[in-house]
Amino acid sequence: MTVEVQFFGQLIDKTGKSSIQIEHTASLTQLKEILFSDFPLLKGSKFIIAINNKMATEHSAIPKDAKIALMPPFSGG
Amino acid sequence: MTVEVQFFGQLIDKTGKSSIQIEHTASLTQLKEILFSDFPLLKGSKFIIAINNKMATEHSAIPKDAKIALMPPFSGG
Amino acid sequence: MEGAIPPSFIADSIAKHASKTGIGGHNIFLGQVRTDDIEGKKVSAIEYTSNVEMALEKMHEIRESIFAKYAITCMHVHHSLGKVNAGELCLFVFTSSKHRKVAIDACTECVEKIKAELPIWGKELFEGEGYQWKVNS
Amino acid sequence: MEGAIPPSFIADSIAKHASKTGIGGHNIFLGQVRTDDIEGKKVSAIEYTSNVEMALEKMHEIRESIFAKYAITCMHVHHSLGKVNAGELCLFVFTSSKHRKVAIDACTECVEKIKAELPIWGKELFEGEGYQWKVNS
Repeated sequence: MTVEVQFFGQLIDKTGKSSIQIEHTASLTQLKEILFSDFPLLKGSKFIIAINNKMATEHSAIPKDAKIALMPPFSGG
Repeated sequence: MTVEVQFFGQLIDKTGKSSIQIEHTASLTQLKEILFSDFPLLKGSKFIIAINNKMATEHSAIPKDAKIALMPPFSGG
Repeated sequence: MEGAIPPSFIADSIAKHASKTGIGGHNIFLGQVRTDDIEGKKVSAIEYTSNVEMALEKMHEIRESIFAKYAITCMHVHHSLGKVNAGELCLFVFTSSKHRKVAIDACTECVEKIKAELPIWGKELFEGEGYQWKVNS
Repeated sequence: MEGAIPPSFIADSIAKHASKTGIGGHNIFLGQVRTDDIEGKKVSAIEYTSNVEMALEKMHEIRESIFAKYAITCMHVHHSLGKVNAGELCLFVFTSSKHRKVAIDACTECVEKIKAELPIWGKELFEGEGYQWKVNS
């Protein structure tokens, strides 16, 4: 069981990828641990996380087949 | 010795003219007396007065050959 | 300018600023003649007249005061004289600056000053016949 | 929309409002790509990317909140995606209302929300080579 994790903006520079498939975890805290270990440069980066297009908090549960987005501060306009 | 008096906006409706030549007077107070007597409808109208394109006060002196403008509240835009 | 301001004139005005690469934001205000309904009578057009000499002097003063107060790159102002039909544009104020907030504030203040300080009068012509003089709020 | 917003597009957008004779004022904000000078390197273009799905949802939310707060007749928003050269337009926000102040305030608030809330990122491409990620103030 995997979930899709998308990276946006400068986070793509840090990971070298715009999206990955990753083993499903129950919590965002666990997910972040895995991401930080696979992509150490992410650790110092500012970002917010959306699960299925909704902003997530530290304690949000991750549904199976979730689409997760890591987004740095916005800079449109 | 006459001065030119111009009327603008709705004041033209009150006087029926857009400008007149009128005998020179020393003060605006005297000028207004003459205008009110020639054009009684002006009496109830709101307006400001410019002398040679500068806003005038009740006590402004009227130079010879002055061009005087009677202007109702602006409504541009 | 005589009569309504055409949208193509606005596009040309915008396009001219492409070479000014220090600009980060433009703000444009457009006044459009409304079909106001006054006691059952509809406004079909506004006819603008002005004390032209004084209006030009005053507009120059307004320009100076806006440039003195705001760090804008440029400002363009056009007000219609003569007849402008309902739905057509009668006022075009266009400010540009490095930063958006400056452009927006300068434009807004300029519009307020134009309405309050320029010796221009609008005669609201009704459909059919009759008219009334416009009053600015 | 893909790439820069052409001035003619803006003119067409304005012209379409001539039939809406209840409108008294339009306000337009235009974002233009600046040739910023960063440690001797000049920005020649910005390349915009977006989390498109979320951006569309968020834009819908912003629209709803602006319409709920302000008595505007209509609002149009266009943001460029992809490459926009210095001097070209990347953002177009257009509000219309019976009264000028409403149109101006709604437009200003919409621009602020777009900058703060839309998941869009600008990559500032330098002349020659290199880039840096844009940071909104």
